[in-house]
Amino acid sequence: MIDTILTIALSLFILAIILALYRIIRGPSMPDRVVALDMIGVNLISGVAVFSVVLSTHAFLEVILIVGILAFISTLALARFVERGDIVEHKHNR
Amino acid sequence: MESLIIVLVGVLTTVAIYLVLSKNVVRVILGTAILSHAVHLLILSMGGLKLGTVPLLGEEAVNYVDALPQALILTAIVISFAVTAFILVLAYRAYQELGTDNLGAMRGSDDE
Amino acid sequence: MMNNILVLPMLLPIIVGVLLIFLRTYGRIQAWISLIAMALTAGISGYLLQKVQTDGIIRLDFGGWEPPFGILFVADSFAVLLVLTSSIITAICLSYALISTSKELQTMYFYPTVLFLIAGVNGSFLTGDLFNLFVCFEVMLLSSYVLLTLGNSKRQLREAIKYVSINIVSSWFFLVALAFLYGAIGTLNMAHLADRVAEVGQTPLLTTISIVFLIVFSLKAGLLLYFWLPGSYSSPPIVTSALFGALLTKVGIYALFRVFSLIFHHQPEITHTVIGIMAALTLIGGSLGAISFNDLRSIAAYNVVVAVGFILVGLAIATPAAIEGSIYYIIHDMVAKALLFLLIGTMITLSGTSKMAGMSGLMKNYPLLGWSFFIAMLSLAGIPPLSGFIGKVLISSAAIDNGSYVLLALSLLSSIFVLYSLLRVFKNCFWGETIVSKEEQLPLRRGVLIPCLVLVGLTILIGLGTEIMSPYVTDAAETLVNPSVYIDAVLGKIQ
Amino acid sequence: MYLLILTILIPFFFSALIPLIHNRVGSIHLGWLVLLVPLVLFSIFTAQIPAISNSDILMQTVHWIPSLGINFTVYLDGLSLIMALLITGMGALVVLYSIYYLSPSDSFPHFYAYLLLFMGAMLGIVLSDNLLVLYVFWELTSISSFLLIAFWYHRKNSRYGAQKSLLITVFGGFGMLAGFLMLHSMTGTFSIREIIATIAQYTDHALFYPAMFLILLGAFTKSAQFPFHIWLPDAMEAPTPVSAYLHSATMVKAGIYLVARFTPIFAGNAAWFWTVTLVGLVTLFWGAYCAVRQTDLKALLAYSTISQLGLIMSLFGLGSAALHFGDGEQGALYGLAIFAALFHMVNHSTFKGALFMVVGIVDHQVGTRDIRRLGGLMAALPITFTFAVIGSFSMAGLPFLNGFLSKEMFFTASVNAAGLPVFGAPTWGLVIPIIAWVASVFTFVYCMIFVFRTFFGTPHLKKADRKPVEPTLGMLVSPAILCVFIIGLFFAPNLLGDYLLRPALNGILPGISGATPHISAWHGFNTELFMTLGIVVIGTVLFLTLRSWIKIIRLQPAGWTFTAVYNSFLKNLKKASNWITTHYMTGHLPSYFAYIFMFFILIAGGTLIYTGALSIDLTSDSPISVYEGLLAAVMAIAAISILFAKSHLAAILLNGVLGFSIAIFFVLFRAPDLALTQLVIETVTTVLFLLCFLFLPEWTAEDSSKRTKLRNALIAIGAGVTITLIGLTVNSGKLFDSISGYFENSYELTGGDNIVNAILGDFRAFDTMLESLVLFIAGLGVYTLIRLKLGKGSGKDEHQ
Amino acid sequence: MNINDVILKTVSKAVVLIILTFGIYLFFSGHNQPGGGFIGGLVIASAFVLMFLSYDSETVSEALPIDFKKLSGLGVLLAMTSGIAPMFLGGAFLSQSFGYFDLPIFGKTELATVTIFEAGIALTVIGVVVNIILSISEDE
Amino acid sequence: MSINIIGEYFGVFLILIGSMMAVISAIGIIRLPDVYTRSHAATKSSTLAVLLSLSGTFIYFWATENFISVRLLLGITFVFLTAPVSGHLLTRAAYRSNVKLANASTEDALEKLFKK
Repeated sequence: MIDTILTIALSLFILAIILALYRIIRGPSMPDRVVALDMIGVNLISGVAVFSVVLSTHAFLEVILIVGILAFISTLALARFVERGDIVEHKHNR
Repeated sequence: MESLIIVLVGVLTTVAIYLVLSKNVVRVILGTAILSHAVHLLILSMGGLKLGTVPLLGEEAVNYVDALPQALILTAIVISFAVTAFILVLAYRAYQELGTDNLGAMRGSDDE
Repeated sequence: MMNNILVLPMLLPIIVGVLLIFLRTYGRIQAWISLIAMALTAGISGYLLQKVQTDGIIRLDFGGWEPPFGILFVADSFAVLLVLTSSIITAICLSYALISTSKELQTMYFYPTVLFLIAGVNGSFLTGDLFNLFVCFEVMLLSSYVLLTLGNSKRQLREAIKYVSINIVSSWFFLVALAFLYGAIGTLNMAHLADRVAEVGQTPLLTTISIVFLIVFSLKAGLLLYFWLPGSYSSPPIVTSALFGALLTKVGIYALFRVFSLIFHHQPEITHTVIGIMAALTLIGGSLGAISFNDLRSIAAYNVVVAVGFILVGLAIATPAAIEGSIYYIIHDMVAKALLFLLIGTMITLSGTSKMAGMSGLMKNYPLLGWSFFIAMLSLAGIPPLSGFIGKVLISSAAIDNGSYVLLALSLLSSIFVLYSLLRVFKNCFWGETIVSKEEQLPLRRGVLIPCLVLVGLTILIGLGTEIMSPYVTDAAETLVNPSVYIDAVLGKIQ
Repeated sequence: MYLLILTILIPFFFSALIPLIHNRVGSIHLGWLVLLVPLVLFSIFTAQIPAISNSDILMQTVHWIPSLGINFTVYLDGLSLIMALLITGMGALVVLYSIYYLSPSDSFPHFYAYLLLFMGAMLGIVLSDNLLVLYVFWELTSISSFLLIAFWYHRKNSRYGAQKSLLITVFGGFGMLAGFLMLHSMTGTFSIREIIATIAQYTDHALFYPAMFLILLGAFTKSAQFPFHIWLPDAMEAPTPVSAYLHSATMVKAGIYLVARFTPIFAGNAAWFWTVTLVGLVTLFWGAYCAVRQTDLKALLAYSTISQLGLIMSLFGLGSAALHFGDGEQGALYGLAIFAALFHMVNHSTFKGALFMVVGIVDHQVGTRDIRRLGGLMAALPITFTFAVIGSFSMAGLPFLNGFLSKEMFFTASVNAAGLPVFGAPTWGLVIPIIAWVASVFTFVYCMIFVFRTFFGTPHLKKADRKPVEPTLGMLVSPAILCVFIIGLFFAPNLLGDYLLRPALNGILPGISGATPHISAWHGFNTELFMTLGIVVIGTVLFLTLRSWIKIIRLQPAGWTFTAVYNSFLKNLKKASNWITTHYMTGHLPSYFAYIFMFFILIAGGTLIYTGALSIDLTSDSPISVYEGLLAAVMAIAAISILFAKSHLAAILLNGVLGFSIAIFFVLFRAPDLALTQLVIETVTTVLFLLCFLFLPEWTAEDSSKRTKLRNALIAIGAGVTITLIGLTVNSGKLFDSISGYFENSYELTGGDNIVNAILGDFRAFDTMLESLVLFIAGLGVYTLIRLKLGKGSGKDEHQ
Repeated sequence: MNINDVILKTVSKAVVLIILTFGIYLFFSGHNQPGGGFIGGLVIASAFVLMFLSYDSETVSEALPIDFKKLSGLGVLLAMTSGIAPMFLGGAFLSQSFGYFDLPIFGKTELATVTIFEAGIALTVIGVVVNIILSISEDE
Repeated sequence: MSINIIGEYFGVFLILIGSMMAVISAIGIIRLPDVYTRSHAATKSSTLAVLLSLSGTFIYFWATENFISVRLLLGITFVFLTAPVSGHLLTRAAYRSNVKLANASTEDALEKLFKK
């Protein structure tokens, strides 16, 4: 029972990823794609969490946090890129 | 599962090689990045998949998955990162100096 | 654990290289330190060579982990001979760099990178673990990427993109082959692999995997798949070219010899035939390339290709005499190629162009340079009694014994092409009317020729003193031909 | 006592000494000093004559590479001795002559160093018993000849001639090396003596004939035999003493020597007989024919040398029949040809040496060697004229000169050959005397041209040319000595025959004792005499009518010479190889990749199918869950979408999706460490891509043609399929268990619970260490790439 | 055009702190849990990356006046020293050892020389990643 | 039914809800007309989905193994801390890179502020 639910949940998360992937592929604008990537990252967090439950292991809990951190960093970088192309500013008050 | 992954590796390889064969430097670099993704999966699948638990002894299982490929992949990942970083910078420096990112324009004609 | 000395040919350059990072602004001090380090390395290798003669194959298990579980260095005569030669060559090239390299390069980590390069090369020769070989290759390759681009001229950047891309793909092939091999055999230690392959008798699948390895190492060695070679060898600063020409392809060649004599030697009718065909095509391609250009560096680069084909003929034949010949030839080629590149570099510096048309009559103003080139030319063409002769004789002789007449004919003809290609250079650049008068000539920087003369001395010495080398080379060839010696030394089986 | 070895080493030693001492000695005295070397050596060899003529043999060995059977074994028998005497004797005369010939502006030290180098090498050839050592010296003579031809290397023709001679002789040398190695392969030894002793067992060996032909190739190229003769005329760019010494008296005889030396090994069969004879005869004819139409005296002599070498060569071919018959009357009869060959070899050295020196004097004193401008020098140069007459008439085979004797013996041999009962000679044998006779007519004609065109008639000198006077006495000494020999040998030929030629003959035909050759000038009115008379008559007629028919010969178009073939071969070779090379080495990376992957598909896929390795078995697979399948689909879709991405940012995003998905696969396959690393690396890589995109242009759609795209797609699919198939096959049949079971004891062994980390930090810590080094180097590389910007404005950095 | 990044900068400070803590945790937990020198180093490096993204390279360089090339060099040296040290104690190159000690506060604790090795690796990774990003972003 | 089993089921239930939320927000990201509205779906409902599934996981582990995972809590905090920021930055980036509003939008409130 629990296993079935978890499998369904995992599949749903992946389904969500696929849907977001569609948005990444289609665009049309760059921010659309970044939004979708951000969403994939968020869904990955959930997915890994659920998979930890499936395997009942704690080994992947670090991964959850890492995905969170990195999704944030990459979204930030991408947003910067979309906004002005230069993702790391050279000097302040330029 | 292993077979599925190997087929997936094949698909990734195909895509990557198609990219590598293109004229645009960035496409080539992207292709090499995907190639390394593919080979990491391949190494992992060659060690056998899902035959045991996570290779942490704290898990106290009878049977662990093959840890050696994992260690190898880790090394390979880091190396491919180093190389990717280098070639990326190389590509943009080459663009700065040569004014093109098209490999067709990088043939070089030093000798008659 | 006295065997710890075994790691030094790799470790010493690394440590010194990293330390030099902290001395960045002191160009000359860096040069001297790295020179001393390489001299030390050469000395250690010489000691090792002697030790291998007396004690047999030495191995060092890193971290004390017994093979096949840990990584280990294995020193047999073949590996140590190559380590010794490459260390000496590097030292000589560094002494050339001491005089010729510009300040900018010196402060831009030229010396550390060279040291890392040689560390990778030595590591590749010594390692007894296939995955570690991959990692050593990467150390070497990354350094070569850096060296190739050091200077950032347009040509360098352009060629570097090709070189790096192709090498990334070849490294990828390496990983693919490793994955397959690990999947099939379940181990990474070369001796253990050899043992296991011998146990199942090299199934067709293993032969297929060995072919993938063949592609990998051919890409590195420039065997048939040498597309990256001419461009990249002819664009960086001359010392770099010399190091590349002398060392880089040799590592791939070493790997081919090691893998196809130790692990995959049970199906020679497939693997060695393929190697033979590739070697033949390489000889043809290299020969044609060598005579088709008027650019000195291109000529030299294609000469590298010819040598690769020549050496691999020995592996394709794979009799003890052939292997022995190849080993002689590898050593000879390291010396002679370094010499050739250094001389050509000097010529280019003196005349300001790399085209033959821009040079004439250099003999009059720089006789020593001219004679060095003359000897290098004869040596490369395998004219006796210089160093190239004995290898050529042994390989040809083995080809006859083996009935490989096509390979025999090609390798002898390729020597003619080599001779012709360099003769054109000698004829046009050194002879002829001297364009530049005695007063206008560029002075040869003091000491520039000393490294070249040392190499000239070496090539003569190797030719005349073959007997001194012979026990080492014979031992190396015997170990390659009888892989059980190596396997037993590593896995410690009772014979 | 290593006297013989010393005789070889002394010239080398002095040669090396010259650069060191020449500043102290001065150019003029250098020659006298050098003259000592051949003189001393000559007397040493002369001292050996009594012993050798008693069939003694001297042999000494120094070890060089004993482990490979390559030893420096020196061996002096009759054949070697006669050669050694020629080398040192002629050497002494040439050195003496050159002292006066060279002008002060020439570089004496170079000249003498090369000359001594050559002398040593030549002695090495004739004295070596070991094939490889012989080969070493063989190549050394080529090199010293190369250097001497290009002595005046600022002249274009000198460089051209030097290159030509080196290429051809080294080419032949490599062939010869292969032949030597085949001999070694057959007999297992490099020693000529041992090979001669055992060769009888190997005559049926498959390598016997290839080895023979290859060694003959070496001999023919060195001795300028047809069609390899083309280098010799161009070698005349060398200073005349060199031409006299190397290119007529000694070096070109190395090939003759080789044939003589290998006669006991290979001769006695039809192949050897006909090859050597015919090549010799054709060369004899062709050389004489070409000599007639030369206008340069030296070129005339060069072709005459070719022709004479052909004569000697053909005599060795004819004489080889003796070995077929072995000991006995017939053997002795045909063996005479070899005796004649040896005799003519000596004679040729004397008269050709003299003639070259004459040309040298003419050139030196007048300033030109062009027949069309010379003439009437008899009055101005009476002594030189005398030498010329003696030399030429000897060459033409006129009586009272040594050339007559050997020419007669040559005719005898050719007539004998016509009656040879074996080797198909009954049918074809008549060809031999006919060619010999026709060639001799031409020989007569050019000898006459040499004498009469130079010394009779009226000169057509230009103002620039010097007024001819006799040279200094020193220059006349050497040709005078040679002329004494020319005449002396006619009257006392058997002195030479008994003490030198017969021992040499015994060396060549060891088994044939019946031959007791005796040279005599008068044999009665036999065929040979009538042949000679015919030559004189017809030759005189031809010479007198020269002007009318020479034009016809000269009509031969310039492009129809073998030299033109050689030139166009080299030119087209370069063109063709340039065409080929630039067509596949395009510098176009995509093409290179295409080659590499096609090669991979071909060879790896080929092996997979050819060896029948392909077998796919899915039974041992672990089960697939729905979400795993979906994730794989995500990856496949993302990957394929990258191909169609319109902007590089979109492509990077999709690559990011791939990276994240792989991380999830790592999670699914129980690899947390990998997942963590992959995630971080993926992010950092993406950031790097973004950083670099600032500097890179937006990518445009591929501008490749449809065909290229299709080709690329096929290659990509092919490579992907090959990888997949091999992977599936590996997966289907694991041969061994992995060694990784051992690592599960990591807690006991390393104190770590995390196996992967234990492997990385302990079991395989070395990999990890190097990998951090790789990363470090990459960091340095990125830094230098960005910081080092020499490129702008400093073009010299391109090269240095 | 000045962009107001107050929100980002404020959040970043907190987030960077979290990441650094987490990175150090990962580094030390590597022996028994997922983590280790590489991952720890990478995570710490990604904290730097975040700083670069939220602030600018000059501000960060001023706040952290470290030559990251030398840092990475130090890392390689440290890793190698931990390998060389056993050579002088009669062990093989790269021999690691571990032991259990009763420390006052932590109780029974495992100490392993491999930690030094891993620290070297971590330093290298941090140095290189930051160095690469700094080099590129400072390019004119 | 012990409290553990209830907790277990509760956790799994939360996960299921979370997964549904994820799918719904994914549908939103596909169906909604422009980047600004899609961003709503991505940041708001997705964050909720994560919250639900992470809490579910947390509760599941708590219930079955009595294991309180600090890392999960940290993860939840982290997501909540960063999701709004990244959403904010993204939409701002979108606006400033001149991504058009959907045709259905009635008003661009920032127009006057930015277009100077």
